[in-house]
Amino acid sequence: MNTINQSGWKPEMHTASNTGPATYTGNKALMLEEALIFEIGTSGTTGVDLADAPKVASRLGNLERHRDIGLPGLSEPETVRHYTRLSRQNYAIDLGFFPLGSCTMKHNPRLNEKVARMAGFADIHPLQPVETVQGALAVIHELAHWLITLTGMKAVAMSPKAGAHGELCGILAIRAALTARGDARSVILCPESAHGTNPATAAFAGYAVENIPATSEGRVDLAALKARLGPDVAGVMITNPNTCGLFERDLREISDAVHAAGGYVYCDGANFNAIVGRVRPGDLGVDAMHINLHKTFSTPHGGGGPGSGPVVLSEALAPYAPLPFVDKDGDHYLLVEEETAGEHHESTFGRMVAFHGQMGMFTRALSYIMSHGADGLRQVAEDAVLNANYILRSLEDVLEAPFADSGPCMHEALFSDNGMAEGFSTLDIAKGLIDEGYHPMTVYFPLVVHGAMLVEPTETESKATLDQFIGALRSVVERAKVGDPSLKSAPHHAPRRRLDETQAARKPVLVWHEPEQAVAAE
Amino acid sequence: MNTINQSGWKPEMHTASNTGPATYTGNKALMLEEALIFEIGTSGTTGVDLADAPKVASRLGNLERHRDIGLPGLSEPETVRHYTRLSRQNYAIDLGFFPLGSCTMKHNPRLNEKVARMAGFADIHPLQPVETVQGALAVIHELAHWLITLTGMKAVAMSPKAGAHGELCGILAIRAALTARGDARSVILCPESAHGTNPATAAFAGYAVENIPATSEGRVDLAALKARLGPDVAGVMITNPNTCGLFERDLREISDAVHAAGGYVYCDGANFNAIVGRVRPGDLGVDAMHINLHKTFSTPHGGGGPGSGPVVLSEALAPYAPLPFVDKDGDHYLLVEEETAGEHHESTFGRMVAFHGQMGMFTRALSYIMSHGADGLRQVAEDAVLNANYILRSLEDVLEAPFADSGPCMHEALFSDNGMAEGFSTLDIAKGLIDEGYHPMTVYFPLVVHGAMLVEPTETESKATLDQFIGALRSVVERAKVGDPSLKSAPHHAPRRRLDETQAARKPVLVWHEPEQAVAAE
Amino acid sequence: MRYLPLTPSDRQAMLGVIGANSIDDLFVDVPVQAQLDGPIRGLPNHASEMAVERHFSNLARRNMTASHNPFFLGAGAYKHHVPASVDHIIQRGEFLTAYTPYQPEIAQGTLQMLFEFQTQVARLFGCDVANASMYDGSTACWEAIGMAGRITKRSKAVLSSGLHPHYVSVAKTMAQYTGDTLDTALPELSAATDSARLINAIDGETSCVVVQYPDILGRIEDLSGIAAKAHEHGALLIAVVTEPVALGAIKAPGEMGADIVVGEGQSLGVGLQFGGPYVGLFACKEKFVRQMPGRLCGETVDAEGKRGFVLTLSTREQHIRREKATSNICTNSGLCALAFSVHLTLLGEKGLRGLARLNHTLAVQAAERLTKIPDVELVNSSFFNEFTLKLPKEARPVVRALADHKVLGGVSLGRLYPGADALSNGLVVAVTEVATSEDVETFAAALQEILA
Amino acid sequence: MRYLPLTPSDRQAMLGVIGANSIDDLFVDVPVQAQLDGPIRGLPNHASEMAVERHFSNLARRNMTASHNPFFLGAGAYKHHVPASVDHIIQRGEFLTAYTPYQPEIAQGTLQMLFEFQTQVARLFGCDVANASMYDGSTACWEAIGMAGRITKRSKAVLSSGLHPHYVSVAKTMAQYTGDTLDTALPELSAATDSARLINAIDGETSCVVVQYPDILGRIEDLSGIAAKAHEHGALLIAVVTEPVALGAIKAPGEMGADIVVGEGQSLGVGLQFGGPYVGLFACKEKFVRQMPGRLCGETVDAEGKRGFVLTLSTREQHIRREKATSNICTNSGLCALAFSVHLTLLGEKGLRGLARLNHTLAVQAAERLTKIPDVELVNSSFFNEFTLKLPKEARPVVRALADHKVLGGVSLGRLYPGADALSNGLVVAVTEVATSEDVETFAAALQEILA
Ligand SMILES: Cc1ncc(COP(=O)(O)O)c(C=O)c1O
Ligand SMILES: Cc1ncc(COP(=O)(O)O)c(C=O)c1O
Repeated sequence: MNTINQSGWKPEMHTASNTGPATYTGNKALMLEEALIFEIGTSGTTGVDLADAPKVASRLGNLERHRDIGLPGLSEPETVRHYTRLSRQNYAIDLGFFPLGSCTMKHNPRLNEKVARMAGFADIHPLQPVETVQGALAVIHELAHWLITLTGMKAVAMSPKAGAHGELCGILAIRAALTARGDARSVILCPESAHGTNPATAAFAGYAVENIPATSEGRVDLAALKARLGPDVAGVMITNPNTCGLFERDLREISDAVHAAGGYVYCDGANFNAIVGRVRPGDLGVDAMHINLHKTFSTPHGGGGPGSGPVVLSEALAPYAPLPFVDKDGDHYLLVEEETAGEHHESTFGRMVAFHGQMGMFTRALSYIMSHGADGLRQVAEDAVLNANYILRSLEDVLEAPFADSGPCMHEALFSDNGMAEGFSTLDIAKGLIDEGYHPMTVYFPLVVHGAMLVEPTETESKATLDQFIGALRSVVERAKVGDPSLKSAPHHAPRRRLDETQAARKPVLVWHEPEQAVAAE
Repeated sequence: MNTINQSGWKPEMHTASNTGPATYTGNKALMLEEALIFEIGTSGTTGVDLADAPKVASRLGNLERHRDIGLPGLSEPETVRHYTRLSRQNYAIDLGFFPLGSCTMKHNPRLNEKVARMAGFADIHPLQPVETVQGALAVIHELAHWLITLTGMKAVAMSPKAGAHGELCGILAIRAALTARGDARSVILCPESAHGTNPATAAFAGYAVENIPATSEGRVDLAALKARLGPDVAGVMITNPNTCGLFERDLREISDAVHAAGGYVYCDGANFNAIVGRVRPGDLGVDAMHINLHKTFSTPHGGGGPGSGPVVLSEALAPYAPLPFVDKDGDHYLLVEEETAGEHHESTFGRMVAFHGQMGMFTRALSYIMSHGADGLRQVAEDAVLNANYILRSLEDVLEAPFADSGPCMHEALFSDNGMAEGFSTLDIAKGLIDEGYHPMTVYFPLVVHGAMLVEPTETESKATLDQFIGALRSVVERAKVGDPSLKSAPHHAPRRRLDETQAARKPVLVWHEPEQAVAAE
Repeated sequence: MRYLPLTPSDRQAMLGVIGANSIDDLFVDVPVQAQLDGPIRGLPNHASEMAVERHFSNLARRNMTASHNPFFLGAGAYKHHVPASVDHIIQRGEFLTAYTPYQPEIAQGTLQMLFEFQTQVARLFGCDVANASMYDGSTACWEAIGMAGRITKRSKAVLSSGLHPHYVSVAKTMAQYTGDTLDTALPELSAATDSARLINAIDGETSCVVVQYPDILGRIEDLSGIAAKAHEHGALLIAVVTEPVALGAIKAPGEMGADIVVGEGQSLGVGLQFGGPYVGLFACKEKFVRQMPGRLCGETVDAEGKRGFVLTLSTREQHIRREKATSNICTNSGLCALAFSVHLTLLGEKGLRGLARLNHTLAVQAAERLTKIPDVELVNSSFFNEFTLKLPKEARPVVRALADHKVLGGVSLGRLYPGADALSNGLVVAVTEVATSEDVETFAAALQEILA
Repeated sequence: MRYLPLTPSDRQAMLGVIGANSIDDLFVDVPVQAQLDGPIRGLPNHASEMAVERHFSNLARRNMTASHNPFFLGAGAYKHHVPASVDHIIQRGEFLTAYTPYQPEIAQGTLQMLFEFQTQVARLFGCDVANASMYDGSTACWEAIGMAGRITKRSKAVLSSGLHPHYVSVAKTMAQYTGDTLDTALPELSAATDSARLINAIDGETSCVVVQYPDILGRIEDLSGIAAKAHEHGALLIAVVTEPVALGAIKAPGEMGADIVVGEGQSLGVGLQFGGPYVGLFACKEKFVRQMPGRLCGETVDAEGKRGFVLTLSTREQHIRREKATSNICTNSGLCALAFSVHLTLLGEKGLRGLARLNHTLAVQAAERLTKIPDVELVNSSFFNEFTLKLPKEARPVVRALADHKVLGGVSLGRLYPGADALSNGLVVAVTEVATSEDVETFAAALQEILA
């Protein structure tokens, strides 16, 4: 393949690039070094003007602060520049392809940002009288309706704050349902390929976690699972599509078996993007599933959140949903909180957060969902799956794809690093991709594959982007196969070279300290 | 001086930086190549969804378009990425120091952006009934009041769209005033150091332009000017502070002489930032002066506009101000347009633009002005002048400062490139600064100084920023003095190396054309 | 003050380096009588961000907005839905807070965008080349007249009566000083334009004919006949487009022989903003390029041979050519050009044509509905998204009465042509994709009530 | 569909490469019975951006906003003026659309920001270290209780009656499953807190005492006595701060001996947002760092020796430690942490202290004004910007009646403690810099009228 890059000139692979001299400032034209606020700010500077405070007798109970806090201030110009410079040291979807498997890094429409910032949503207090927030409650109710309908479930708990929090909600609902029938079970089953939050959640909720074996094709081993079911098993946690990118064909049968054994089925819905509009988890017997609004429904990931993890629930688990929730009585929206729950919802397992969940994410997600509609969401799943399969099939000749024969992949393509030159691994490929202008795929997850590389393109990438990426990954892999030493020291063009994570962990420096006074003038 | 840069590590000047291999994509990590929309878009793609258009009989007068326009479309994700990538190839104030002399590149507060976007200002039509736009007219009126008061003038014409347009407004007012008294004069005097818009404007308004000589200290030669005045001179255009960064000490005397000779004084107010709140041009006998709201009052420059150039007018010129303008009658704001002008304002010289001027800039400028207040604006001038003098005095040992002995500079410091190694000039210093992470100063303007470098720091820069810049410029100048060949080929780290401007002008390619079909498959 | 980073001790240290005792030492060149001794009296001092924001939101609330009321104004400024991503992009600091791209190595973002903009404008207008923007449509129009004068070395311009009256005023103002003569006329409230008058007026003295397309009353006509006559006499045809969305549905002026096509770009990306900032579009035939006003961005290569862009042909411009420049324009309308270009990129061929179709359809439906009101007549035989109604009474007070009904119901010809009695019953109504059928109903009901 | 770049011909070509006939071929692993045959019925199809925006603005208009009405709600969420530059910065695509910084070489922006945030939080709380954020104050609070359990290997937590009742509910919910026991109580409408109860309850079984500062009624008290008693028995003191602005005026909990300090960061930078997303703050003593939940950012160097930042100590976390992790948290509240950090950087020491002073002053003045109303009493002897009034009648209906007067007049204890009759006349009133003296007057007049 003789792909030329899109800008119309053909890069010459063998010319060394730009070897300009080091600079006095340490900057490199548009790539600017930036010190910490503690190094550039002062306690006397502020970027905020305040009205004068008239003098009054203090009522602070003799607890006036005397010690300095130690907070540096910056003027507004310095502040804007500081964070602008920092931002430019980040990769992001807005910049380019970000195929981080399991993370569904899709385009974040700016309409959603605009909607979320309408004063009617952004500037209302969670404890206002419900008569004054009917529009906000309507948003929650409408979104809930979409989520229930898209998943074919009975109810939805809107308050969980992210996927892992949603898992906790689901597992607590399971535990509450078991408790309600006086059935104290102690084990949750969970595949080894599961995301770390699954076992962590189960343990947090007081369960022992046991492994579900997998088949060689990368799916749950139905027979082995069935064999393990019994009166101690509270439930199973299954990811579908799973973290190897495969649809769990047997999920309906698994659900039936688990139910027959008195347990419940939790489905990790992080990968719902692959099937939205094509499959309803409710039809597969799922009892609870969280939906990462920050994945499938495109609320921005923000460099690590906030997210939102509503949990859809089956008829069996719905009675145990947490408070508060929104209900509708004719044209009037109600907020069911502790005081009113008694009448409506006495079996709730309790409360997960102070207020009503991630309102700012609900507006965004609903805006996204309405924009796509039922037809568009189905197209989302189809294009996401199409893009992933295109990557899988375009690269399986150079990269080992351990489950290539297990059928089409869903939203993500999984590769291993078998076959690289001695000493070269997934890490080197990832760092090589950084130089090429990409965010690397998810690496070393799932744990079941050697040097896993999990590539999730999502539906918001064009074919041209995929083609360029395929070419670039192919080129990097070829360098890894021949043991190109320059790959071993990649990235070369990023704001930093490889960072020393061992040193960071050995003697953690988690906050800034004033440097020791220099011993004497130099 | 042993300045270490702010990020806490000391760059080693002699280690060559980052010499990573060229990449397959041509990208360098976060510095991404981006093709033209014509190369990546297609005519069948769109990033906008529309409601369906019901069928109706066309009323287009048989002029239906049949030919394709040839407009490529991009989906929204591609669009956001395209422009985000392009943006990252720009330098900007938000990124760093931008000391472009005569341009007053100061911080652009985001409050002003927010205010300008309020629906009550952004979403009203210029021809709505005046009863429905009272708040908008109030903004124009309030800003007019500030501008008049800050300059000590009689009136202000708000409609000019930028500085040059304001110059035209002022010169047309002068011409109208002369015409009104039946005095046809033909010459405008203008110093050689003036900005190109000054002579261009005078010529556009039908005047011959003649040079005003300067003294060796960089100011208008009062005696020579006086000698030239006479019945053919319509007026003078003087920039104060002037483009050498100096205050025109004799402006009051110049005004008196011009007035005595029957002419008018136009002042180019591009450099008003240096004196706002400390000097009122009205006190110096000025008849007309434009104010670049996009300089002194911080409306963002936007990569080349929009600007806004209101013109303050003396008592003598106020009657000739253009239409439309805003007036106030009790609590009610009026818009004086053609129909009503008869009664109020019969001597107007006419209309300069379709509507009422740059409303979006008025809101921003008024927000900026109110934020500073009378005290803050005075501080603006003082800090701007302080910063410029600090630069002047910190660099005059390494760079020739031709007017260093003419007194303190105002808002900008002027240097020449005398003393560099053979073949090294201002251009090389400018390109060297790019690698250091700065936008270069204004170069080769004003024309009166050899290889002029005009450095305008503005008041929104910190001392730390100035110190680092001084160190960096010093280091670049030292390289230019010793003839460092790597400086000759700077910039090395920018998205592009030096661009071939001669080729661009010789055979201009101003629009994109489909490339010729490749002759055969490669 | 939140925008000023210098601390009192910084100021002291810096004065020390300069060798000054106080800041006053730096203002010694200002004559004593002109020195102000403190903040100007009678003006308020600095205010917090919150206080300033409140002041503006109180003023903003006194305006009746296009988005919260049925809205039908046009006449040179149109309300279209602008995608949220447009505003996001123009707020990127790297676009918003950059200067004119004088240092191309670190301004490729602005430059490439301008190159794309120029190409989009040229294609939309059916011309060879376009510049990087003018202030607005009205100044682009008079710059075009000036350019035609330079090219033809003649000074008589013939202006269509369908040209926006404010554009005519601007041209008249300039003509007072440049010595051009303008042949103008008032429009008539009829379906026919004055193209016969124009064709008659063209002679060997004529530098250009200026025709708006669609015109101020919304009428559309073929420009080919005028172009032919103009070219026959060595004159240029200047077409003026105030609603570029129309060109998604109708022929480009360049296709019909226009030599220079100028326009107002506000309707794509920019928004209403009470009249400004807007963006002037300016395109022409390749052969006239060296007479064009304004900035031009051109393609070139860098020292490594990579494609790049620069401002070019600046020998036409004031900073090089000074009093001999083709225009005095310097700062233009870069960020609005970006907004225009982003919106047009989002639309693409398909979207622009769909948008134009939708506008036209809704306008046709609205015209039908409004002319059902007794004694309300449609003036136009052709139109795109804007048409003129003849009311049974003076339109200007009707528009005010409509505003009392919370309907922004078009622009009266009385507002545009004060004193022209023959036009005073005319109401220009624009209908874009933002008008819902309920909006049209509300408008019709209010109009009927007011006229009853 | 505007967000989907694949064209029909792209799809066809790609299916060809894959070797599939149709998209259905890629869903063969879905059992036939579970395959939907088309878009789900009963749901609308895709909508234009304009239509969606209109839908939301109609809903938004049905809410009464804090900025357009006199506003006095607090109780765990506070309205402060957030500078416009904060929102500008968090909308930078490079922050907004980045993932958790797993590839540090191209995530230094997020990482350095987190390092700065951690330092700011640690200093504000008077602690050694802080993490990179939790979901919100309430989840941070129960994570702290869990952490104290891990550290002390005990399971009895004593909760102050001044702890936000929703935080208590969350902790109770979790305790059902973790086997912790919680010693809780309802607050009393009095100036005195229940610190005596807490001190009495601490014994050798106690893992921690949890005290809110200022508490739910706005009261402030010295925590040193509780800390001393807790430490004496090997228990930890957890302080909970729901209004971090207070710490600009009063001592940090860390100064008074708190071992873990958690809080809700919403009041700086984040805004009200009807309850979320917010940002949980989490700080503690250095020695407990390996028991902390959540992400931590640490300093290190790169291969060239340049300073850089990475996520660190991830052996505490779920993705490494799985069922043995200190928490299951993964996605946290990064962008809100950024907003918090930017706002605090703008304020700095000087601004935060000034803001705190202003809040306190306005609250003192409002308390004076409101207690002039007959039969309205101030419960607190100490407070920062929030205090509790005892009304002569049940407060909950009064709050609703105030809303009818267009005043958002505080949070009733009836809303927070349904069924607790002894509290039902209590009204918690927060007064920040956004409340003008006219707002206070309007509130007082309306309250007087309602109570009359
Ligand atoms: C498969 C899977 N499950 C669960 C999660 C946890 O979701 P969150 O990060 O929203 O808590 C993730 C997110 O990374 C995931 O990929
Ligand atoms: C001294 C001077 N005069 C006039 C102008 C022209 O102003 P504008 O660009 O706003 O038209 C400039 C701007 O560059 C200038 O620096």
